[in-house]
Amino acid sequence: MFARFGAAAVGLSLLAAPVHAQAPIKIGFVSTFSGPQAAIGQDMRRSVELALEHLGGKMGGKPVEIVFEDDQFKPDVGKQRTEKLVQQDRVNFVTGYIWSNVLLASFKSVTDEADTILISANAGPSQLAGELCNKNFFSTSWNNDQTPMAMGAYLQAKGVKSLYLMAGNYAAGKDMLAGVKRTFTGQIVGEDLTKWPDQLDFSAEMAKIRAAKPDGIFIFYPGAHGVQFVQQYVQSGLKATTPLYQVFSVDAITLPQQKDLALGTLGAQQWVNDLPVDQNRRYVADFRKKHGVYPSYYGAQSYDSIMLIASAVEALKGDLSNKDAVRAAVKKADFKSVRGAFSFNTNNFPIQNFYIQEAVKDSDGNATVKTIATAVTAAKDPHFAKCPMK
Amino acid sequence: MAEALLRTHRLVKRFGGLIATDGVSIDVRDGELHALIGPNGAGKTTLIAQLSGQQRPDSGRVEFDGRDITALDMPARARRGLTRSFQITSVLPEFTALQNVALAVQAHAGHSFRFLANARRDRRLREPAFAGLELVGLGNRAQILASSLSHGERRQLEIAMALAGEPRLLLLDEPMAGMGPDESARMVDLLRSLKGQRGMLLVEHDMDAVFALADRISVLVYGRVIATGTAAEIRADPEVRQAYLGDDSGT
Amino acid sequence: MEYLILQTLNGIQLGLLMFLLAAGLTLTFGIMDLVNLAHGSLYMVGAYFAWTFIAWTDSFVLGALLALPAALALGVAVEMVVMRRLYARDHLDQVLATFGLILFFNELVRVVWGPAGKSVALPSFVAGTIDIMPGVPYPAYRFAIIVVGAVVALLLAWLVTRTRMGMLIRAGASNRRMVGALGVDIGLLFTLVFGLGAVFAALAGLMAAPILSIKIGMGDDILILAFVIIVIGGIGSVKGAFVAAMIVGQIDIFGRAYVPDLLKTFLSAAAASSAAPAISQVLIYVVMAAVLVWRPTGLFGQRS
Amino acid sequence: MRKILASLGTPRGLVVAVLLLAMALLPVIAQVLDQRYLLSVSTRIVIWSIAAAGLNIMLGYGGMVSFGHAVFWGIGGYAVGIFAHHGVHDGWLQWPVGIAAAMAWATLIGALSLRTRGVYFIMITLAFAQLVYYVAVGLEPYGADDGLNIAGRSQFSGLIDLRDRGQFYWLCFALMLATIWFCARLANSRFGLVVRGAKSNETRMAALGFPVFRYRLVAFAISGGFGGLSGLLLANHDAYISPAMMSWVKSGDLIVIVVLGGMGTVFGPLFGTIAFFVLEESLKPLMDMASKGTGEYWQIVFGPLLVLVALYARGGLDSLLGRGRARSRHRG
Repeated sequence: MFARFGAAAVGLSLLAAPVHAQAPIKIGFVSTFSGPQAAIGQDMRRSVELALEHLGGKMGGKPVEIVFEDDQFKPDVGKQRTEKLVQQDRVNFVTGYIWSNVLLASFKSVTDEADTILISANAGPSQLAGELCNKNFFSTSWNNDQTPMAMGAYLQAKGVKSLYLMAGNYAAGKDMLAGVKRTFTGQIVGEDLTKWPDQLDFSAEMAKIRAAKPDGIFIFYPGAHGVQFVQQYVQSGLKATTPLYQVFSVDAITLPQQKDLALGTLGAQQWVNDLPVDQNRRYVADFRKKHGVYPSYYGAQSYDSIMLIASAVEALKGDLSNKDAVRAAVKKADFKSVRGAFSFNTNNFPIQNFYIQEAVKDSDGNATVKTIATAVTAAKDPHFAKCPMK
Repeated sequence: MAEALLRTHRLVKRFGGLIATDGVSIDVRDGELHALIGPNGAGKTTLIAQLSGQQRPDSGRVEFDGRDITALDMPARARRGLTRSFQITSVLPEFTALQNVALAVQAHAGHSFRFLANARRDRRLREPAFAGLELVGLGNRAQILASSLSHGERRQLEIAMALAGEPRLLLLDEPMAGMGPDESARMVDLLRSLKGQRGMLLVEHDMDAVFALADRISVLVYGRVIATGTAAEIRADPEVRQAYLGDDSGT
Repeated sequence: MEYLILQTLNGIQLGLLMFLLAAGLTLTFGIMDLVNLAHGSLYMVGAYFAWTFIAWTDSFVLGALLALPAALALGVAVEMVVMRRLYARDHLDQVLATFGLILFFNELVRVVWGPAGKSVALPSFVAGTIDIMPGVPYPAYRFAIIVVGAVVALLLAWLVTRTRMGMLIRAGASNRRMVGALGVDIGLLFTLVFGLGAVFAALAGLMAAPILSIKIGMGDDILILAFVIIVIGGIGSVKGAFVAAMIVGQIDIFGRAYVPDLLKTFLSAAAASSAAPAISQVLIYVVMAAVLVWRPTGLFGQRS
Repeated sequence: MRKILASLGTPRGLVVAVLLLAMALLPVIAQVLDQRYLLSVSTRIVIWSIAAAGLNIMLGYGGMVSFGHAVFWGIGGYAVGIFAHHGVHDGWLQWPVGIAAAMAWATLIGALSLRTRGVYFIMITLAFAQLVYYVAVGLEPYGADDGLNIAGRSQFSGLIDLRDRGQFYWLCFALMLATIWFCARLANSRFGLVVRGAKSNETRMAALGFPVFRYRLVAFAISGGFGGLSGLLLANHDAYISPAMMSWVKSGDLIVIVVLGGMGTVFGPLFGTIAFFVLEESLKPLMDMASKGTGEYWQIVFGPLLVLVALYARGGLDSLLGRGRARSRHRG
């Protein structure tokens, strides 16, 4: 009934070379390619394609086929597309996933039912770092708590006395605020969880912030919401009096829109485009050459996920028949991450540094971020102890 | 004749500044055909709407069978035996003639919270419905969709639906509106055949029909009843002649 | 006191912004009785038009002035291709067809403008703040919204109740044939009115652009809000839409400004901070449901 | 039986018979073809069509455009999810509670919203659905918008194992058949005729003595109950629930399905669901075949397709199989 049509996208090498008799390594990549968040998906896909180029289109001597699937920013669609990847396309690895809810809806179809490895290239809900951790689940990103913890630690060290916290009223928003409160022990003078995902106006909150007179504002508004918040923050005149600190709200996706408005804003991140790592220089330079814009951390994490898979396939010389061996090879994380040092904790989340970045203009006048400090080194997420895997 | 079956006490209905019903007190006796006439805009349809429960009067009272029914809505009044037909044909166009009447039978048969049994094949509904169609002369049109019936047939169908509930009092809002002479004649025959079995309040413009059928006639002008009486009394009433009939329209 | 004044002003400003969003809809939905879910798409495309023209002319005002006729053209095209076939249909057909249009326009924008969002910078004369009281700055652009919103409200009220065109639209919506018999080209009239609705949608889109962000699906966010406002106000009433927008604006602002503190007086801080956003999120839907239960045809709607 | 055999002579009867037979054998077919995904998608189709059949009672038979029907998915789903979260996996408890909760909520919002008509009804049902949606988004103990992973599927005293994909499919299929059967009976019952009559001419029905409101309210409750049933099956299928299952776009999808299949018809909801999923699964690869890379823009084709359905295919797919009963629609 549902004939198997050609895969949505095929590795570049396949176009040039004649079809190999060998079965290709198949990787499924689930992200959002339509709707308001498609810009993130585009950044991720570009990075995946770049990674494949850097690999010469091959892993362990075998051709690579990547099947991109659109989750439409909906958990049930994401799950359905994921099922297609493992049940119909029978991919060897599944990766991608921007959203916690899409990942939580989908992961069991991969890790449990298909006994296949899933590598999250962005979403990092606490459940999966803790009690729901899984031998087939790996992350090349972070756990939700970690980035705000890094930011909080930095603000604490910097001597910021009081903060006003704001985020969307949803699970990740609450995680982020909980995260910053783990490490920032100064005064929280106000906290607003705003309507999600369609809050239009922040004027009431701006007035509250003005009345509360905090030393700084901490926000978590990813994507378009970050653009919206920064615009209204600047328009309200608060920028002159109260500095803005953020996680995931000022990045390579949003900066082309925030432009000058965001300059000077500090944020935390485990990867920044100017990190002095060879692999990173190559990734960023080639990405910019190809697309004319900076890659985002979404892209960097996706690039890493492909490189991680490649390292495992190389180590096994393309033989993926022994699942235990595949898991062990992935877990070694024997690849050159664009963020530098990278290893897996017991719960298969990375142990990594977090940096403080500032929004600046580059020499061509483009808004971007640059590293100004290291917030924490070799950080582990706070949930791994709850993970039964040791 | 018997006691008044339907009686109103000083009904008043206003729309903005306009008084559509201005202290109307009329009564309809059991078995009587009481006609309500009046020029366009006299407030006949508004009065029918208040009698049937479609609209609430601003003040005044409606009594049916000795009980105050002013607060009851249309379905509740219908269940007590006060049924109406509409000035603008109102049937269920997507249902056949038979189904239209069968629904009316069903309405009368108690609650309809029966979810599984096929009502279309229910003889308790079909047989009385078919009899009702025969009565109004639509026996051979039972399986035709109401939307495909002619105008006159639809008016007949309405009467059949109104009768199917075995009402004690029938409110007929211009049953002959838009009919040709033949159809009108048939409707007059039909109404005549129904006389004596139940009370009827007939609103009608066709004066031939009214004077031929009515036991009593009330004349409504600007929301007021200016006269009530037999056909002869109404014909002779000077106020009616002046205000409504004029000098040359005794027909 | 100063805080109260500020939040009241925020409420007025938000109410007028919402009225702007709903203004086009009062014409097409309120008066022509067309359930146009794609109204949000016109708002989105209007904002993208504005972005394109602003980038092109390097002027907010010029770009805006070019975007409006472009939106008119788009509205007329949509009306001629799809909408005019829907007037005589039931609401369900209208919902289905315009739902399809939403999907179409969202993808079209992605094809034409790419997936990344856009932003427009404010013209310098409204970029700063104005002190409403000594030491209490208020964004100048929000005043611009207040002005434009008020002007649109007056314009609409005048158009609908005072002009021959407005009379014809209202008459035409309830009785097309009658108006047609008067020798008016009712088809053309409706095309123009729909086009005008698109212009108002685009105006809302470009006015909102510097506060919100221009992105695919931006119309979906405001669509339900705009419908809610019109339904609260009563379909067909410009005054109703205006009053509803102002009420919703104040309720929304005050819900966010005071409910958390109010809850803290009788709930624990933790419970209050999780309950408050839930309450303010659903507040406008509660208001709408309450209004409709109380008055099933809205505040100023015609009673049947 | 004779009637069933006779119906095989009509195009609709034949198509339905072949379709249902294929669906009944689907787990076997999927096994033979080694296509687990086919089974997975088909399970979803069967579950969705239960909700669509429920909505059809409102939309097709009652003429009431409920634009918030996905909320019943949510209620059914959360009933399973919340019980499971607290370690209660007994389906004998979960399922009746889920269905009853959906019916109760339908009754409550119906009592309020059925006072309105037309567009007001569309909007008030949407508003109530949004209300529940946002409450679920803020429902932190149950995962808020991240949703909730369900550790175990509903258990029925060992009678049936829902973890087994084939068994689960057959259960859903049986429930779908029961739903369609019930709806078909309902449509021609005394109750059904009142609801349909009220769609055709509400005032007339009231004049006949029917308290139309009560019948519509019960129709709403029944419709919501099927939504709840579908939702709890969905939760069992996905082993996951989230507020996204009741977003307004999902309510829109359900309306699309009912209209696409043919409103007020017995098998329309099933046809509509199948068509919806086939389009979703095939449009992208088809477009990619036509021109590489265009597939991800499949909604640019799907959207206008809906417009065409609304404009020119008002009888839906069902009408392609010849006319059933005459059907016309009224404005408003």
